Amino acid sequence: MSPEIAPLALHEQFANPEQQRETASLGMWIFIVSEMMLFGGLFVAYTVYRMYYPQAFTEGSADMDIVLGSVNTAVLICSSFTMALAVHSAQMGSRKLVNIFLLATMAIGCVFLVIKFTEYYKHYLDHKAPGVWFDSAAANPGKVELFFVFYFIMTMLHALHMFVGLGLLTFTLLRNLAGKITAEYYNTIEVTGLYWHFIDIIWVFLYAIFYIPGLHP
Amino acid sequence: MQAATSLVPKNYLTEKQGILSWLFTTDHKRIGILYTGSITAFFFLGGFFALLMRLELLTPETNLVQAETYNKLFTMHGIIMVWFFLIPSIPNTLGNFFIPMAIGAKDLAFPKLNLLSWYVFMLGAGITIYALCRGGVDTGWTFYTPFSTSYSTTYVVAAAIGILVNGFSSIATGLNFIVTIHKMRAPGLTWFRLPIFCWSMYATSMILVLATPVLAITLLMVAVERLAQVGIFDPALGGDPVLFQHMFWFYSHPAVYIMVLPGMAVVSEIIPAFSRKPLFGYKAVAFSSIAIAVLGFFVWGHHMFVAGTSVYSAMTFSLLSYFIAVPSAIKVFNWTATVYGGAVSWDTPMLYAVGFIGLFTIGGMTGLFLAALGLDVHVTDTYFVIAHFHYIMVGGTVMAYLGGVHYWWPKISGKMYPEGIARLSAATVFLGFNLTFFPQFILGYLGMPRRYAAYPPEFHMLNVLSTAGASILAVGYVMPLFYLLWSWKYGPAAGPNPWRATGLEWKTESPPPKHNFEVTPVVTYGAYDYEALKEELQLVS
Amino acid sequence: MTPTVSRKSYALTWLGLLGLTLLTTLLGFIDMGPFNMMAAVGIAAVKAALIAGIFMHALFEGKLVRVVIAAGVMWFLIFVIWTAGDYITRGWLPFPGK
Amino acid sequence: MRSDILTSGPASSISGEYEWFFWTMVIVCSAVALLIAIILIYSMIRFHRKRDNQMGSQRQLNIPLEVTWTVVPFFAFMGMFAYGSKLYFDIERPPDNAVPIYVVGKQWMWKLQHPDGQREINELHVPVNQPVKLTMVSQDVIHSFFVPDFRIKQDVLPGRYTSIWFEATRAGKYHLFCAEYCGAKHSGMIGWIYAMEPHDYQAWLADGGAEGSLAAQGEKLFHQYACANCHHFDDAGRCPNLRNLYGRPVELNTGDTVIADDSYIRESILDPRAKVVNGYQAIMPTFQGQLSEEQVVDLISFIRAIGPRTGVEQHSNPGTVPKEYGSHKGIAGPGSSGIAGSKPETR
Repeated sequence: MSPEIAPLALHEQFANPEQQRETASLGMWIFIVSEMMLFGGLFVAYTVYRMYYPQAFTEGSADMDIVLGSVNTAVLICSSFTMALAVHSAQMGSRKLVNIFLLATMAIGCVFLVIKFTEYYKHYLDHKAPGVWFDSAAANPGKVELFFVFYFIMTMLHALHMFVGLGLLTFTLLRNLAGKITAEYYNTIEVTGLYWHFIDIIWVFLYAIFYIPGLHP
Repeated sequence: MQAATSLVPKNYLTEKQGILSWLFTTDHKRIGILYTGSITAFFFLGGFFALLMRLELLTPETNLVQAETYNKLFTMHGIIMVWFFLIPSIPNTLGNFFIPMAIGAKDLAFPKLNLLSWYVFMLGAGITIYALCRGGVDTGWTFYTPFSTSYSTTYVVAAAIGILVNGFSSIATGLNFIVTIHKMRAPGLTWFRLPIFCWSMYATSMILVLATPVLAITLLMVAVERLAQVGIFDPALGGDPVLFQHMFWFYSHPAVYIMVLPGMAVVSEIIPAFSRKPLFGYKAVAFSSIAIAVLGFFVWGHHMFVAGTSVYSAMTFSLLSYFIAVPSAIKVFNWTATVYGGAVSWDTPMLYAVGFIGLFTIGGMTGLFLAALGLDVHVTDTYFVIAHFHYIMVGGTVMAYLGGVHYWWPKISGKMYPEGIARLSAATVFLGFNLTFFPQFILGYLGMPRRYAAYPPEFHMLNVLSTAGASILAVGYVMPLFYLLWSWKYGPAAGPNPWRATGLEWKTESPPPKHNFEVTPVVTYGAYDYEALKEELQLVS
Repeated sequence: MTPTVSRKSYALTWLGLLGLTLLTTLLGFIDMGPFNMMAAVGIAAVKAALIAGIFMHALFEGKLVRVVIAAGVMWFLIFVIWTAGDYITRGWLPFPGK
Repeated sequence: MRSDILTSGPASSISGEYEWFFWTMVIVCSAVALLIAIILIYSMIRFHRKRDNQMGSQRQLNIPLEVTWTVVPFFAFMGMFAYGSKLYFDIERPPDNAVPIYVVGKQWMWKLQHPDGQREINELHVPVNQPVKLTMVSQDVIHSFFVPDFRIKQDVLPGRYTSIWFEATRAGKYHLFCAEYCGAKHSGMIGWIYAMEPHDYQAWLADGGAEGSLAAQGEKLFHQYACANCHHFDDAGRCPNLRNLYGRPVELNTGDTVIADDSYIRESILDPRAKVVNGYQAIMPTFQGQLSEEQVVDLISFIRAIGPRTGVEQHSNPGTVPKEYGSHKGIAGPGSSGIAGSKPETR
């Protein structure tokens, strides 16, 4: 069995590959819904505190660097794009293209994380990291700190999901190099794609609630 | 060795031997047994804490243990019973074992994920046991802030992380069940031919997947607040403690349906089997399970009627809590209608199931008291609430769990349990349970608050009754441990279908082979269709 | 295995997403009072729908996947509406502190 | 308390109504539960399996029956909901002539303050047939003020006021419990409510060592903390005039109008920038951490004393002003129950 025509990895409990593909993508979609509720809890808490302290949250958001934020959003959208192309190439069966796009996705993902951590460091430098390091000249420092508490928790949880995503992408790359991903059986990359696109969706909402409110006075 | 194995029948137990074959199995049946072992251990650990609490409450003063220790006892009793026994009890044991068999599949959709779920469960349990050994937690299983974030000096972060990790094991199981029931049913097994066991397990899995993440994020925020000294829920630093209650109960009320729906699932299997009669109002019972799962997410505010939420939201939650009472009532009426006119046997599973119906009815009706805004003001946070949820959790889920274990014991172990002593233990459990918890309704009405290590002397007599009941209940629970394990070794062999029931799981041998069915069955009849299976089961109407 | 979505639609979606990001940022500079937040979250929702629909093939999957996605969105909305509803309706009825 | 509730009548104005509803529910629910139990046991005996291969009847559907036991419970539950809400309104809505008493819950004790100065620990003496409104706040964790005989309970939150009222109708000594778990001595945070006949109450008042009413204490603090420097009692000063403020609507700079009730004043003392009065600058420093809860209560009593002569205390809704949607109840930190208290200045 040369690696070219990899054995159809049909697990024993499935009747046919179509059923196995649908099961895999349904399973990942249900996991994505549970992740939506995970981030949902944080969005609800943010909404309640934003209703209570609109000025403080606007002040906090004004300290965010909109340039880095929007660049980061564009970066993540590009990585989503390359991920989609990777899945598309897998469906077409051209393994070389899959490798290229997977590497591109991972590279752009790392760019996102680098930008993200420079932002964290910048906040740390001007005393905006919540907890002991926080002090702000704002009139009500407690509530501005609350904004940064949510900013740090939500974006760090998102960054954690990025690291998991990078791990998944590496695993997919290795399977592709081993010839396990073919036009007939490409579950692994499709599921990884779903996960990666979901992380992009979460960032789209994080960008909207953290960077945008502080733009206007 | 070769000669020996040819004598021993090929089934999932004798497929591969040795500890490694158990620790790295992806067979849903073995993972079900692994879970049964773990949760039985936790059940007796939590039960031990409960006994210590009842012994302490024997006298109005705190003389057996100090108040601080009592606080840790009721907290660990709560945490262990809720997350490490009740939630995994029926889904992860009987559900894991029988969902694939009931739908005619070889295994769950994601067998490796199923094994990962058990390891994540044990990891979460390990972290929580670490918190217990380092002195336990004294915040109550509800972790109310700002006490849990700013004033408690115990291992709250360790317990929170342990429960958070346990949450991911629940999500994995829920996800597995939903995909399996959707995608891996045997040919001919349409949704309305599915046994109610699968409907209720499907409803439970919906809640598991949708609610557990909110618990994970809430406990993560408590842990972050304790570690980074930030004020998410602490008013002194700008937070709002009532928001924590919203987020906690958004998970915890659906969680109580995660605990009781599987109980209903098992009872909906036992009642038709031992009445030799199809379940009355199949569609009504099936859709009421889904209705409970969906409505369960709209009612969490009834835990917070006196917590300071707005009157409008309190009224909305009270109204919706009454909406969700309707499906539970429908189920009880349909079970009763099933027993009426059947050929009813008094075997142990049936005793447990009928006990479930009776106690769940009392539990549900006292829920009507708690959902009424005016009544709740007086009885919330008292022993009335303790009795209410123990009637549903212990009177309901634990009896249904024991009933289910006895009902499917022949299929799991291939052996019959001793009927006589089993009925005696069922009667002991029923008697001990009522003696423990009915006096607590009266205590609650008279105003004894919950979580009190010491209480005024006028509540003394009822507490003595309750402690007496608890000791009888303890005996009732220990008995099955012995005679079931005894029957695993020395019990008489049980044929494929000792109860002549109609489920697909009874069509294969006991204990079943590794892939459940030699040839995947084709289903051509309804869920509990005795008429169609009359000849096969040699029944005479 | 014919690919579910052509490369061209992926490219168009990509450009659309970048455009919407620019739009959100520009809209952010205009002070529209409460509508700012609504606009930001609204556009984010459109972008999310684009990503889910095209990049994640949600539009080409079976009915079941779409029900699962709808359930996720609805359950989050239940959580937001009932929790924020409590905070909004405080003080509406003549009960002090409720 | 044990059996005398049934023999000598209700102890508070609402507990009579409570008993009726409670026992009606008990009777209705027990009847239905008994009915189900009887059917179950009857079926278990009457249809006991005779032969091992016996089958039951195969009747499994009866649509009219299903509809009845769906619709009938539904309407019964709606009745319970309706009456439950009515009872809740009676329990939660204080009459206007209620005597204001301030309660401060602290880890494991209750501190109660009467308007004319008496301060009590874990005890409360009230005259019979006189409504009493308790405005409560906690200094640390969440407690819950629970008097079983009066059928009242209300969580006491740190950071904002919550309130409950009762009217004792029978003289006696009643238990006071903390019903929300609050730490090691949660079971020790108990006390007594003494409902006394008027003449006993006067006797108790006479020998109560009150060193001046709360308002007097408040006035002392008003000068001690230099509030008087800004808050002159004319409209000329840089700060809002506090005379005749209590119970009046106040126009904020956000365009919303809130009622100057206890919660608003407490929040304006501890977190002045939360609600700035229209036409004034936000220059008031926060007193969070400098004033104890009791001192805040004294200041509020002082402002109440210099309030309008009629002394009619309005709650958080303006009542008279038509209630348009959200227009004057600023969602952000609603007056009556916003999250007060910001980070103490001295980090």
